[in-house]
Amino acid sequence: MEGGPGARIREGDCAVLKRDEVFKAVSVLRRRKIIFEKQWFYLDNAIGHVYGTTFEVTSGGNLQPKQEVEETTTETKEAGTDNRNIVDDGKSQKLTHDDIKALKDKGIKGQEIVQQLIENSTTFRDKTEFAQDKYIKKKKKKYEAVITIVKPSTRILSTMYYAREPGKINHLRYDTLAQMLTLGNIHAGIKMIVMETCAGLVLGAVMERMGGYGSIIQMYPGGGPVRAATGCFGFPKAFFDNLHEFPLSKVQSLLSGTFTETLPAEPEENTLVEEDSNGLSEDKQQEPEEEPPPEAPMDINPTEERDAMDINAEDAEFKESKEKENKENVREKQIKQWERRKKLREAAALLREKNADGLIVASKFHPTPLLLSLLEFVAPSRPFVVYCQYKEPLLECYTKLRERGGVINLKLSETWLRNYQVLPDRSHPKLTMSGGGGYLLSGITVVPEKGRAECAHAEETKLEEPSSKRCKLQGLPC
Amino acid sequence: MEGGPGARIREGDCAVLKRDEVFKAVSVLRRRKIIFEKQWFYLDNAIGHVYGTTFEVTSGGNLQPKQEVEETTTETKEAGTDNRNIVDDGKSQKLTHDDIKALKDKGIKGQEIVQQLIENSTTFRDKTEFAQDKYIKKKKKKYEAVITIVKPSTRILSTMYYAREPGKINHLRYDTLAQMLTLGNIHAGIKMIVMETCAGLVLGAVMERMGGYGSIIQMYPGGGPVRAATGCFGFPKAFFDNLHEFPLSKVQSLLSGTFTETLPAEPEENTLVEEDSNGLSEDKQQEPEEEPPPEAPMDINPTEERDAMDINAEDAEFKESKEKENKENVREKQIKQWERRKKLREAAALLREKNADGLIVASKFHPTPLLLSLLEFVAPSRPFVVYCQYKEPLLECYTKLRERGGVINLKLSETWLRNYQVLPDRSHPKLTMSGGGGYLLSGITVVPEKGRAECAHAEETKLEEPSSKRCKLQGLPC
Amino acid sequence: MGLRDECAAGDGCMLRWDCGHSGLRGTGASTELWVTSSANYRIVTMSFVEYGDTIKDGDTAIVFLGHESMFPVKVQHGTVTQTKYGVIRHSTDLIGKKYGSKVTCSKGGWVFILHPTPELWTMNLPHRTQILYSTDISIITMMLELKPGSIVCESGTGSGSLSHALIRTVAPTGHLYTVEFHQQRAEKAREEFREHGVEHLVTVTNQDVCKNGFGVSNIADAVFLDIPSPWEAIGHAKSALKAEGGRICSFSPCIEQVQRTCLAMEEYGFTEINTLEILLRVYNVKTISLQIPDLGKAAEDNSSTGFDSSNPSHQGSPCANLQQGTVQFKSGVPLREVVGHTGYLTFATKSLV
Amino acid sequence: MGLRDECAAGDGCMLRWDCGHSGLRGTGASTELWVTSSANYRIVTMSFVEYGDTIKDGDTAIVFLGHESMFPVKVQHGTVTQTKYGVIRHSTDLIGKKYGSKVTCSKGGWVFILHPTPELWTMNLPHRTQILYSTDISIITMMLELKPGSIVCESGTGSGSLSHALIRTVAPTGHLYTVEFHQQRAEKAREEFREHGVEHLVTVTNQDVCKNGFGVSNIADAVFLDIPSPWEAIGHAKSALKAEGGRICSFSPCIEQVQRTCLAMEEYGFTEINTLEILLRVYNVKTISLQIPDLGKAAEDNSSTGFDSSNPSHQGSPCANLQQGTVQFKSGVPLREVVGHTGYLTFATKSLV
Repeated sequence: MEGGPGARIREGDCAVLKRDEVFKAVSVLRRRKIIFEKQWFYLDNAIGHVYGTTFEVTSGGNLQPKQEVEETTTETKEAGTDNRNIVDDGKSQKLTHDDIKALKDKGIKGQEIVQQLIENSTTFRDKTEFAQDKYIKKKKKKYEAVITIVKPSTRILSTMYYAREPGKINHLRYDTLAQMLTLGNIHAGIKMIVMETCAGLVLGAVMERMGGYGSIIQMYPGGGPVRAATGCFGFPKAFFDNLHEFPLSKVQSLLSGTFTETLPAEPEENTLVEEDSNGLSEDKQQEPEEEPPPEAPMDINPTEERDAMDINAEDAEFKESKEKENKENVREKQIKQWERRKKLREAAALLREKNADGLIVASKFHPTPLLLSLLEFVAPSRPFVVYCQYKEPLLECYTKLRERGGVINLKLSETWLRNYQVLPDRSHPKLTMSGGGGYLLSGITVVPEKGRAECAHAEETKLEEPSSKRCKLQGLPC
Repeated sequence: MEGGPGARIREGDCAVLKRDEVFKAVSVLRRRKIIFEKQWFYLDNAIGHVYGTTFEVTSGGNLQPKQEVEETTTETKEAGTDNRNIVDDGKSQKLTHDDIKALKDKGIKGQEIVQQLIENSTTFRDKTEFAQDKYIKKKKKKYEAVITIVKPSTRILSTMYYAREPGKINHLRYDTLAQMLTLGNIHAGIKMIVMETCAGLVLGAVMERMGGYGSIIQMYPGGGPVRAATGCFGFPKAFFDNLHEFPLSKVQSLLSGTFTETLPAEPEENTLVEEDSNGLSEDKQQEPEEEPPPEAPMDINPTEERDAMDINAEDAEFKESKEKENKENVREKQIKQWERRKKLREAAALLREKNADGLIVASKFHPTPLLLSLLEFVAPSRPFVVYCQYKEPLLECYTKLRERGGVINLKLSETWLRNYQVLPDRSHPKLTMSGGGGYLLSGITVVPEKGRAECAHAEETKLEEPSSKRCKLQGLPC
Repeated sequence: MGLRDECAAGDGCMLRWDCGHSGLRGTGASTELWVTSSANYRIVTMSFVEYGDTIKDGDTAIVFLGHESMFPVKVQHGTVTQTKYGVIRHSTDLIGKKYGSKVTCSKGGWVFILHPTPELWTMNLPHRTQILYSTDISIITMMLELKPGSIVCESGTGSGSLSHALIRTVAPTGHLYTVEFHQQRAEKAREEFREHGVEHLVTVTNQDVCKNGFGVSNIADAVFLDIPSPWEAIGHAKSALKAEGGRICSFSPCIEQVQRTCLAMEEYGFTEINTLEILLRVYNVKTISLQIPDLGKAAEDNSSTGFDSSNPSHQGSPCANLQQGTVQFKSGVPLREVVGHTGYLTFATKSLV
Repeated sequence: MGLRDECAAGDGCMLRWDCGHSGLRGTGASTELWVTSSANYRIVTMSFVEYGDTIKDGDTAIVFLGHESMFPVKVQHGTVTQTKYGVIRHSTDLIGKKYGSKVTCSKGGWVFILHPTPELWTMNLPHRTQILYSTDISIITMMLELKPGSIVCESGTGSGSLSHALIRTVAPTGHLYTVEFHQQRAEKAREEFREHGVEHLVTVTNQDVCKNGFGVSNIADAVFLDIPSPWEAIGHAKSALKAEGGRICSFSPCIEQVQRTCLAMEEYGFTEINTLEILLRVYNVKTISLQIPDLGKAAEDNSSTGFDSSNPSHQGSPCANLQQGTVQFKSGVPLREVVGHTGYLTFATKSLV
């Protein structure tokens, strides 16, 4: 498969920079300054190296492959047995800030600076071995400018987004995304419906797991699907051949059977087509073969963390692409409109078959109306998974789905994730952990019954939800 | 202090039986058959031994102090290295059920039975050391009848109640109770208001921490305070001298100033007094000096776990004591009524001072109305803690308290508790853990402001609750 | 919870490749890829890696009785299956019906018949060992960066819970090499893979991975270890992985195993060594009623309703006190006792040198 | 967050026992017990183990600025304290005021002045070491079965966070023996205990507990260890405990420490050895708004409101699509990053033999 281990960094690739646990997605472009973890550099020298290579930033911002990734060894590994004799007076380091700056300006490498700091610390030798290690690690992090360039994947991009821009992905934690992919039985050859407002990250994860086999219909709100994160995966162009999109705002008319009639002539349709062409133009930007994804997707100020509820993000992106588009040739636009219209019809046709193999929802919207309508397009005996940052809307969704019927094995869950430090004699869970990764509601579709109370089977109902036995004749509230 | 380490088991004591992690509270009585963990025995022989002694149940249900609490050592500690050669055919044990029964009937001790089981297992020697240990432990648990008699304490009783009858204590987990005692700054010499429907466990825990110094006003719903668990602590009689009770149903009239006027003559008052005397008679039962607590409190069928919402439990207890009371001398009853009335007035007087040093609420009721009224009796700059099994009511309570004002540092929290197995080369968290221990809302009272908007200080409000800035003039909704 | 109505190994169930089935909906290049790499296809009735619409003779289906109560069944003409709701006759009740249908049993109760998935299999498979559940499987799959086309090595096969999930993810162009040292188990796993239509995607080897490795070298994208002494297999794992690198994961219940494994990984030059633990919390959706406490009346509304005036029948009845209003709300209530530990997962990367 | 306006050690603050204060409300036997065992009283202004109503010269009070923003202040006539809301003048703004009062600072902003408690002290104390927080302290106190009258041994004293909580619980008739090997820290702790009016309840010893033990034998009901090598102090802990038995707790961040400590405890005959971990989850109470998605209209209500008809101004404006309804609800939202580990707590019982 393309992009597996051993692939080389090429100009135009989507790549991910890594330093310790920090990631950043970038486009590999020549003569383009990158700022990452307070370091600036150019990627030119990285081109041609294998993914996974670690580089050191040298003077002038050039990358140089690092020879050995060995630990700094203090020549004299003398260590105190405890810290009872250390008096903290803030005077233990003899090198001043100016001294260090002078070393840096001379182009002295980070590793050497750390060594000098150790030699000029009056208390280093009295520290316990543990404290010495801690000190070295801290200083290394500060002064050694080492980065690794890795190939993007769901693992890396979902970790990166959760750490850097959780607001853009509705705080969907990577392990929660992992659950979704498994609970949704995502695999090659299926027909999936994906409704997400997670910058296209969930879509990308589904595409990775489907490996280009099968088809995906992405449901989108507003002017067009957002696929900024999808672009970061660097998928081959063929992966997009069976990726369709369909506007949420047409779902009800599709379900009621009025969609085809209104498609060709009405003014409303013009609007739609325009919207879609915007969606596509943005979409196209994300395909590396045509135009490499700009660094922009992950290049916003990391301190400015947008709220998950912020509805303006998409508008901004939309307006931006709109301005660009205005400069485009009208002729070209019309061809695109025609293509868009064709794809829209294809997407509608796929949905109309009502035989999708699954549904994945991960959005900023209330999940209940989405589920109640989109489940109509899913075949029986297929899994569905809904993510929500909050538990309360899924409680309501659970209740409404039980009233609706046609679904079994409903499960509301959450995962706890804990990372560990495993070091000789110093193993323990990491001192900080994520407070929450969001909630999932999953279930399996079954053949809906016509005109029969879903709760006729008393025992079944009892087993499914012991405390609340709301019975209702099956009727679709959407 | 009375009842510290080294105390001896006396007739009439409240004691706790312990086997592995299982506890049961009992009264130490002669010639009384106890059934615990499928074993029956008499406590007669335990009297005079020191608390903490481990006994073995011998034939005839007699307790005999166990000489050495050493591990069963298999004479040949031969172990296989892995389990690849073990074929599970269900025929590895040569002793039949009848054989084992025969051994037991002969009065063979549990330890010997386990040894025989090991010798008659064809696969034991091929098992890994780990599997061998697991096997021994399992069999020991089944055949060795060893119990320890321990002195009751908050640690032991709260663990016992959570394991055996969580419904009776609203699923308050012991570590959550521990938080309440600390957050409430419970210590000697304070004046506490306690409102609980946890069988008196929370009251007992507060009494233990106050060590007989200070005073407690227990607020109670219905006919009288429930103190079944309080009785299990085995407190000295003096601890009850400064324990007062006050009916919830009189709180509003006390706050509005109409309480004293209605006290002496109205028929309503008669009702109240009768209720209280019932409460007292039950209370008295729990004081070991007068009448040892019956085994009943913890002797219900452990599989029948009452729901926290069940309101019938109290009625039943009430009726039971009522019947008993009917046989009592009317004269005696009248004296008690007078005493009760006196105590009620004392409790009212204590509350009316509005200078309690704290408030602890842990009940089956919605916490909001309780907090809004009972906080009126608390002095400024004092902590309060509310427990609820569910999070939702505390969200509402939080919001209402912020509207009310006069409280700061509000904190909604929960604790996670995880137990570990620490054994050489086999350390890991226990395979099961509690799903939840309930939620706490805590805060600190401040001097309430008169006629000033609580949110005048914009920054303060923002800091206290960033997302919801409901402003309201201070007015007490109770 | 064992597998019922098993088709005994070698009893000649006809397996065939169901071409009419719409499992592969990709077009153009994708389809070609599939066909190109599918030289070792067996003719099967159904497959765990491909959805079918209707129940066919020879399928493994899941009989769903109610909340988390289900079992797998091997569909066979002329066979009947007993459930607590009565008998299911395969020929008339199952074959030809749509997956997801409600089937009425002989006693009038009904069940749903579900298409198998690796996740349903994990919940219903016959346990030959302790198994990995979907929560751990999910993070393993993501952190090993598995996708269609990946080559994975696994040891031990155990009860095949993870194996089915791995095969699902790497299909149709990848492969699983799974090593099991217990002969009975290895054979049972082979049989299951055959019955589930995925044998062309998996190679089961019966050997000791710590001594003999995975039987392949320099071809794997990822290696997974769930064995008592994973540190003894790290060297073999490294040589099974591609020369250019790949990912490894080791699952161990005890921290001491993790400590030794991490040391071994470091020794063999693995990087990005990261140990984590993941736990599932399931919430029951319940409607809760909380009573509003009776705090009595203040002076002002002394005349309003209350048991003093409205219930003069029997003084002193505490029940009257409890005739209060209640507040209802929905709550997601955690189970009383939950899984507190399955194992530690240690991930690492084999870097190119 | 350091201690501000510190009363320097030995500068002659008059300390006195405030008899007019209503901290002790017990009567009869209880009061007598208190008096009997209080031979070593110092005369102090205020105390961490007893509430007062009004702020007095010499008190340590907590200045509360807002949510979890506060600091301790030593109240002294003539002194001023700077806050971000302006100056607080102790003589006029603090002394004589009720605890819990709102005090307006010179810039017009206001703060609350709170009575100190061990819990507020834990949140505000000057860190000389890593400290124990109230979540761990709570379970330690309960599991060691501490109450008024208990004799407790502790090492190390560290920053005194746990010490204050222990003293509060064992007062008025118990005692804390706390051992700290770092001389500076031991002295600072003594000073703080003096300032906080609890020195009669605590003995601070500056020595190495692993070598020299607690300096007492057979008197303790409970022992607490928070030292790097707790296994080296288990023998000393055993001899400090009463002959009849008692409880022990050891706090260690690393599992290897726990493993060695458990072995040592078993070696010394401790029983009921139990290791646990407790973590606090704080929830922010927030009002959340979720948008209702626009799914368009079905055929039937084609004529109803919507941007097509009601917003004809500019075609193609996606904003119009977003003019949707929202649903609001209260939610208890976990913090994004929380404390994932403080340490393992190992409890055990010294049994009588």
